[in-house]
Amino acid sequence: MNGAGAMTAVVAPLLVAAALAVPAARPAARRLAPWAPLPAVLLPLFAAGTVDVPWLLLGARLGLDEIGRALLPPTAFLWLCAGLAVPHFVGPERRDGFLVCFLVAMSGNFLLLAALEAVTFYLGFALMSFASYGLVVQAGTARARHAGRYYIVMVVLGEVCVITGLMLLASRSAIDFAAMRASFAGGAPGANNLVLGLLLAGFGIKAGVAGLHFWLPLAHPVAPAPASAVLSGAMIKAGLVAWLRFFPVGELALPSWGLALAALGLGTACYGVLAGLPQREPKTVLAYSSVSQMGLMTLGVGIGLAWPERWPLVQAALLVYIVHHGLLKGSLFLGAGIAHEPLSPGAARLLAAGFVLAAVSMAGGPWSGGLVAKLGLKHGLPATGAWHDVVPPLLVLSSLLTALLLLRFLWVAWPRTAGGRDSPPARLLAGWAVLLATALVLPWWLAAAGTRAGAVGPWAALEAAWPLLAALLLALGVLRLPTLRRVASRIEVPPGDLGIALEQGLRALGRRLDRGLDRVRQHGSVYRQAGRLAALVPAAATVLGRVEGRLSAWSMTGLLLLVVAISAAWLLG
Amino acid sequence: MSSALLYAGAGMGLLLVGVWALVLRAHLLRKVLAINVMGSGAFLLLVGAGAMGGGPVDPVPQAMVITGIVVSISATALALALVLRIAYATGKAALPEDRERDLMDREGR
Amino acid sequence: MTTNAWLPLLVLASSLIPGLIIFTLPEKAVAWRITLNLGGALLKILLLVLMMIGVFHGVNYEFRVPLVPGIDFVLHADALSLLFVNLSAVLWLATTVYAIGYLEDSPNRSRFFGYFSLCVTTTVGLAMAGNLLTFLVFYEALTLSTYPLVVHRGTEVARKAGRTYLAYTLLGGVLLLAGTIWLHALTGTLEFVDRGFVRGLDLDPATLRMVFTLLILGVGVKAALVPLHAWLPQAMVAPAPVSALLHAVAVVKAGAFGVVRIIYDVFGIEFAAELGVTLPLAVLAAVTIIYGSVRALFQEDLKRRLAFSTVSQVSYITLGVAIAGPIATIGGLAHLVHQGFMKITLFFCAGNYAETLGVHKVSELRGIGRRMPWTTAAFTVAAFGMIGVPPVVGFVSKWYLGLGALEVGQDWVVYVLAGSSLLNAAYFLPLVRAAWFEPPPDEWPHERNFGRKETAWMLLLPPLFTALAALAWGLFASMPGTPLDWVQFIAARKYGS
Amino acid sequence: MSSASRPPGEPGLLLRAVLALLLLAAAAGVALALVAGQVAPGLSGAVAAALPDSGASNPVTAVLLNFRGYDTLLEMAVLTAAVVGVWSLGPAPRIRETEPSPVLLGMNSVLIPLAPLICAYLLWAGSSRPGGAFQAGAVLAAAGVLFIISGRRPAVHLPAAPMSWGIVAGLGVFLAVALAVMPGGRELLEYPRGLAGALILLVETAATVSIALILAGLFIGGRPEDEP
Amino acid sequence: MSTWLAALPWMVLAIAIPLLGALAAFVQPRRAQVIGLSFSFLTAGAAVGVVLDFITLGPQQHAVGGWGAPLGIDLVADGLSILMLGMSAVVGVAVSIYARAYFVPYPDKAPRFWPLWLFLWAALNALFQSADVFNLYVTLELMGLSAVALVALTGSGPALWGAMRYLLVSLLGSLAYLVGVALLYHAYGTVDLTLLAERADGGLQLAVPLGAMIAGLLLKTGLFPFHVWLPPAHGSARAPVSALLSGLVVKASFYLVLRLWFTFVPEGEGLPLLLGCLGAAAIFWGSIQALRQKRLKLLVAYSTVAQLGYLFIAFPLAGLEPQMAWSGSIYLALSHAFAKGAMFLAAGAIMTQGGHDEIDELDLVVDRMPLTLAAFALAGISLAGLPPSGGFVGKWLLLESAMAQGKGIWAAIIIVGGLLTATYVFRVLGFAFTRSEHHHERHEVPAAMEWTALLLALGAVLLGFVAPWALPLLDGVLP
Repeated sequence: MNGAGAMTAVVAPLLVAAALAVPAARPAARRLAPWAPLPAVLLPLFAAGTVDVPWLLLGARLGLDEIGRALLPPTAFLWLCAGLAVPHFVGPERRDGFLVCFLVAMSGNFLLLAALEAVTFYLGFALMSFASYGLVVQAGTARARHAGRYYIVMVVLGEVCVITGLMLLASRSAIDFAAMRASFAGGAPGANNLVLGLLLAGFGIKAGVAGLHFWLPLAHPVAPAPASAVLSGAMIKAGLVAWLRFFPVGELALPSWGLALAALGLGTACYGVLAGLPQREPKTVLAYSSVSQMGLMTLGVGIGLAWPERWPLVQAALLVYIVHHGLLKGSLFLGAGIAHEPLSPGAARLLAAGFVLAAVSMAGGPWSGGLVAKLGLKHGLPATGAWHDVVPPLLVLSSLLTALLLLRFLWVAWPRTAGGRDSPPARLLAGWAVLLATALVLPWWLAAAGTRAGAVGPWAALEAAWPLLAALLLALGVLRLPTLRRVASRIEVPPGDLGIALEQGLRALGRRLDRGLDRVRQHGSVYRQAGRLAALVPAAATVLGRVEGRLSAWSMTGLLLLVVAISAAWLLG
Repeated sequence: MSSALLYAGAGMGLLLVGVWALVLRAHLLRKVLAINVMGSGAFLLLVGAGAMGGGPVDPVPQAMVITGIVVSISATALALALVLRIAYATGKAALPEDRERDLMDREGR
Repeated sequence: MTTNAWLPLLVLASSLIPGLIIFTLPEKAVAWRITLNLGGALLKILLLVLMMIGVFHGVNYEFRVPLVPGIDFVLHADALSLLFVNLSAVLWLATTVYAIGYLEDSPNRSRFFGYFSLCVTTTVGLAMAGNLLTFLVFYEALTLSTYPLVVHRGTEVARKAGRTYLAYTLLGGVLLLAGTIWLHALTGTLEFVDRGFVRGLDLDPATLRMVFTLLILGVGVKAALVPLHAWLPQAMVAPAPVSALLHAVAVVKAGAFGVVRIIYDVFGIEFAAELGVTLPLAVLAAVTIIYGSVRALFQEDLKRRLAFSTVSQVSYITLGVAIAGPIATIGGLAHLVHQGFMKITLFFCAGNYAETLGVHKVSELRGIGRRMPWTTAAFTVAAFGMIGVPPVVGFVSKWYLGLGALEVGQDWVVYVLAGSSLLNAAYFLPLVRAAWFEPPPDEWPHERNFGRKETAWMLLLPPLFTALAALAWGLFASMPGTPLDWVQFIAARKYGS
Repeated sequence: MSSASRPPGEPGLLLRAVLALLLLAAAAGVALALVAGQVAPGLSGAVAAALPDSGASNPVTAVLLNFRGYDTLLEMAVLTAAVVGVWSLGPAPRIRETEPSPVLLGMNSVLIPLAPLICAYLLWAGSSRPGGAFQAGAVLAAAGVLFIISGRRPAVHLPAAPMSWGIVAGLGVFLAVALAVMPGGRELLEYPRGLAGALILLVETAATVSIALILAGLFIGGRPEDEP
Repeated sequence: MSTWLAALPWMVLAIAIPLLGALAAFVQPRRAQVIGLSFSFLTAGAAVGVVLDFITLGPQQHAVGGWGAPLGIDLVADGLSILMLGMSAVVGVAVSIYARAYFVPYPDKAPRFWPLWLFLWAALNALFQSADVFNLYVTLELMGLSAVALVALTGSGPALWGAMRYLLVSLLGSLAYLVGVALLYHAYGTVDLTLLAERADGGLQLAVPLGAMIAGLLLKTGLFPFHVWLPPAHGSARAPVSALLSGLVVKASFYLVLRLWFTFVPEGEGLPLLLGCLGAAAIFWGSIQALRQKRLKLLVAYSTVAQLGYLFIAFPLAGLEPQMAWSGSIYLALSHAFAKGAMFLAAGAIMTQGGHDEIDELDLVVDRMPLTLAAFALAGISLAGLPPSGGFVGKWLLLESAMAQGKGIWAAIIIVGGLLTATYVFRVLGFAFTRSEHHHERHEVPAAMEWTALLLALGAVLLGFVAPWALPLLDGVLP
């Protein structure tokens, strides 16, 4: 895609958003809004290549490289589907504001995918992050506001880490990705670690790695379904994409970082599931599932950092993973939104079938896109050594856990027929179905031939199926055993798990600090001293007046004249 | 020479007496008189000191003194007229010192 | 004397003369006043364009007359001064339009606009000052011409604020004077020279350090360096256009510009770094940045919050020049312009809120985005700029500052910037959030009706213009003719490359 | 004001002691300056040499009205300014009308007619021996004073205008003469040769009248009542 | 200038015209205003004539009576003299125009004011041109008496007290001066300054008279601690009178101190240091007292006390670079004359308008009389030494000479004094912006009063731009 194409893709949503601000253009813009991603979906198919735009920002470079080409169309497609669903989920009185945020976030998302250097990337990243705030708090409820606050705090923290890290990187190289990645080779280990740490944290917030994920389960459930869909499907991937862009994956072996990232990823994968299982809301469960899935993708980055020579494989797998998870999670969120409403029996059946398919695919079930993605990741592992031995079982475990979590999802979100009077419009369901189908199919098309081949074999199917079955059995066991069921129902984890405790602790600290400051302000010695000094002024004025009076006495004047005259003569003589 | 010195000495004496009175006496009339006495002293000093060089009588200091006397009379007259007015206006022929100054700060024009 | 000498003088006169005439105008002569104001502002911009073209072609614009024996009064147009002059001229135009709208039907407008023009005149003079004495002259004149604006409202609070303002600024002026005198006694010259005139003279470093301290403290008062900043929040009692001008163009910027001149053209940055005075200054600026932000966090009054934000933001400029590297210089100098546009937008918007709805408090901003979307949009852009979010210009400044600091190994600066960004976000984002995402109240504190428009167009146009400029110059930062471009040109000269 | 009832603020002993010491020191200084060092010869020689050209035979008069006539001109200005000043204080205070003592009246009847005579003599004598305008004017003024305190207050009842014309006459004529001699490249007060004596007499006469009126005017202590 | 104008003896006319005017105004009391104003213009014209003569022909000398020193009296117009003459001319004309309007409501005061003022002017012009120490004594007395009478013109008790105190001080000072004259004549046989300069050889014979004369003149100048007569007199006089007294009269005795100093060029560090210390004390004491005043005119009067202190800072600084220090001091004297004159005129206008001059009751003066307030502010700027103004140039020169000699302490004093000045000036300005709680009856103020004050203040500011042309006039005068 050439520069103009990329620009069109990025600017189109912005133009529509701007049109929404003008009263006269508003109706047309409303109709146009869902189609704003269309250029981004289509243009990459026709154009390729990079272009320098020297007048933009600090000298921009736009275009689609391997990553962009793989990610932009599916992402845009997700946005398109979500956008089409917006009128259904967002009331007309708030729709304009929502659409503006939606379109701006979309534009940011496209920009960060089409950017080929740090500053433009950062611009897209920031645009997307800040605009999504509007998506999170759209409902306007206290819960939405709380989630929004959490979200924005994390966003700001993330942005600051990112920009600091980027500055550190930019200070030693040009701002295009390749140069930045290459600069790690020459960087001092300390500096490298700092940059990597900052970027890990900064983008990790977006990607929702364990410990930084708290905002995610808070924000996704409160947002309207289309918003959750893009948040979870498209936007959190930006963190991962950023790592691919800035980490020296495939170029420099950083075994300790690789190990750390892998561990973090696997930890996140497990933690997400464990914290998600007790959740009661479908969208919260899905959010934790996203956390968990992002953990697996983090593992991929870890592999890339530890084994540069394996990177091409890993990257291909990761792209598949991103596309697959993005579209699938998008469809799940949308579906959960639809399922929340009264459904006709047919619709309920359709949704239920879709959910099951999606769950299987997400857990890496046989013949699923998820399996393709996961296999790709496994192929990326080094052929021998500890990694080779340790990681695959863990992946299996993660499949099992994922399956459990999705079972939990199916349990809480199972579409039920209620009344059956109002059914979601067929258009909505059709769109959803298309999205789901794309999610299921696209990985097959994107994945490397080897991986594809590996995924279709019966052994592979079997290997993929048993964790699912195990999970099913486990779930059934829990349901069947009343004790376990009771214990399970007692476990309550608030959405946002540890983050909520953290928040409360910080608030208490702030209150205490505030009280302390108040006390200082009231009894501070500086203020008292100032008051005491002020009280001296009238007294000093009286003294001054009296002295002046003394000086004006004639006796004094006469004496002083003599004194001055005599001393003048003395000093002269 | 000696008589000139005597004149000069007397002039100096008058000056001292004048300063003494000017400083220590509060009544304005006395102050005016003190100034007058000082003036006379200064004129005496001028003539006396001018004559100490000996030789024929030097008319220049004498002429100066005559001019000085007239000036002094003018000043004295103005001073006395002022004293009179002050006495009329304030009932007191003295300058306000410490206490009255405050009063003046407040209402004076 | 050729026309080249008179052009700087004409630039001054283009606001001085309208100002003086305005003083004499009766209150009711609205049309005349507006004509004079806008005419002067446009003429000034025209003259500046002429001058820019000239400077580009290498013409030397300099007006010089003897002032005191041995020292001349010099107005000189170099790249650096043009940067500041242009900023002043453009923002003056915006502020004038705004002030006309803002002060409609309020008393004493002739006085206000008169001093307003004087204020701009002195700022422009200060920008074009060709030596330290001329600078000092305008620096003090600026204090004097802004004082009536600060106390314009004539309330007891205003009087006290004016007193504080003077106490600080006059003290600053005196310190500057002391430093100037001392320097002149030491060097015998005060002419600004690229890379400094103190450089190369064999003088006692300890003495020079003291002179530097005096000078910097002198301008530091106006630049609101902690602990000399306390006047700034108090001066908020002035009408909004004044605050806008004080914060974005005139007073605070004059201080910052003074820092720039002293470091670059008096001492020379390399020499100052050799003296070891830049690092303490950078640290002081950093402390100010953080301190101002922390204080802003706790301000309930909108304008006071903005004022503390200014305290913080202006020190970016100082920080930039004190870091002593070409890239940081670019960041600092660019921020001179960037902060101007962003902060003036914020004050315009705050003024719009106050004037249209009677909103003064942070807590009253709830839902104001619905009622005044355009104003709030401008506010949002500027606020994001302050935080340093691209594509608003604030990002460009921060980027260059950070890179500049890293370039010379002052890594800590980056963390200061990060902390400041965090704090900026902490006190700006809640406002933006409340404005857009909270429901509006049933009734505004003091609403004025403007029919179908959200407010008077003269109040709306300036903030939109400045916000747009702030946006455009960030987005198209690398285009020729942007402040960044100009600043890069200047930085190259200051580093002798 | 008796020393027995000193108001607060009246100087105490310490002040007196300090003052005395300071005065002694000052006196010592002046005395030293007088006695020590050279004594200049003065200007008597120069005066004597220039006396023939001065238009006056008495050296003091010559100095007064010629060599240092400018001093005298300004001195007249001082006098005039003083009377203007005194008059500016307000109308003349009314002296309580008491029946004058017969002694005073008797003396007046002798002295007042004599005064103009003495005045004229002093004025004429001034050019060659001690005497002159001031002395003459003073005698005349004394007569006026006697006249006033005897209960007849001519100045008060006299129309003010003529009196003020009289008051300014001295300085006016002096100034006119001083300026009038200037055409022809002479300096201020540079009397043309030969005319000096006459001009001095003219000046002195006018001065005498003025001085008399001024002194009387000063004596009454305020402006005549019909002055605005 | 055409030839006949050039040929006129301007030096003499500058003295004779005001004298004639005084007489004319005195004998024609009903037409005193017209006569007075006309003669003011003529006097100023004559002064300008002297200045132009100086500029075209250089220093002028005029031997009165054609005798020349030592027998006669010489008039001299050198750079210092003409600066002072010019200063008096400008301030004098401004005050005259102002007074013409000011005295309209006081028909009984006007006929008294004009003769006295013209006498005063004549005395000033005579003083500035005289080169004869005894003649200077007479001019001092003429000046003193007319000034005292002008103060007493107010007529109230405090004014009479002020006048009386002033008179006594003035006479005492003159007598001290006269004693010095006597001793000088005794020692050197002449009273001519030029000859004295040649003959004086230092030692006790010079020290004692010079000490007495300087002390007496300091008393008349009102240098701390002799300032106590000044605020009562200047503060209680009528506004135009206060302007004259503070602007010009105190400068005359200061001028004389300078003249004596330049004539005898005393050696030794002691006396300059003493004078400098007294000056510093005056700056602080006067400023602090000004700060605590409640009445505007007293504040302005105390400000004079403080500003006079600056003039004496030059003495300790005149060591290495006398040119710069003296120039600074003289320039300060000039700009103080303008500024203080303007300030008193403005204060008078404010008093006329509101009927009072309580500072915290100024009551929106900024709206009611913007011109006057502008005058006050501009004058204040010059006083505080803020650029660009005459005061700034003066202080700059002093500061520079201090710094050039490494005498930082004097620089600090000057600077802190400037701050204090600004403090009390802006205290007034601050209250001018606020509304008073009490109601005051308001009166019309003639435009002439407001404009003269403003123009004079502008003059003080403009002095800041003409220093490079004004200061070279002093070449050859300064030691």
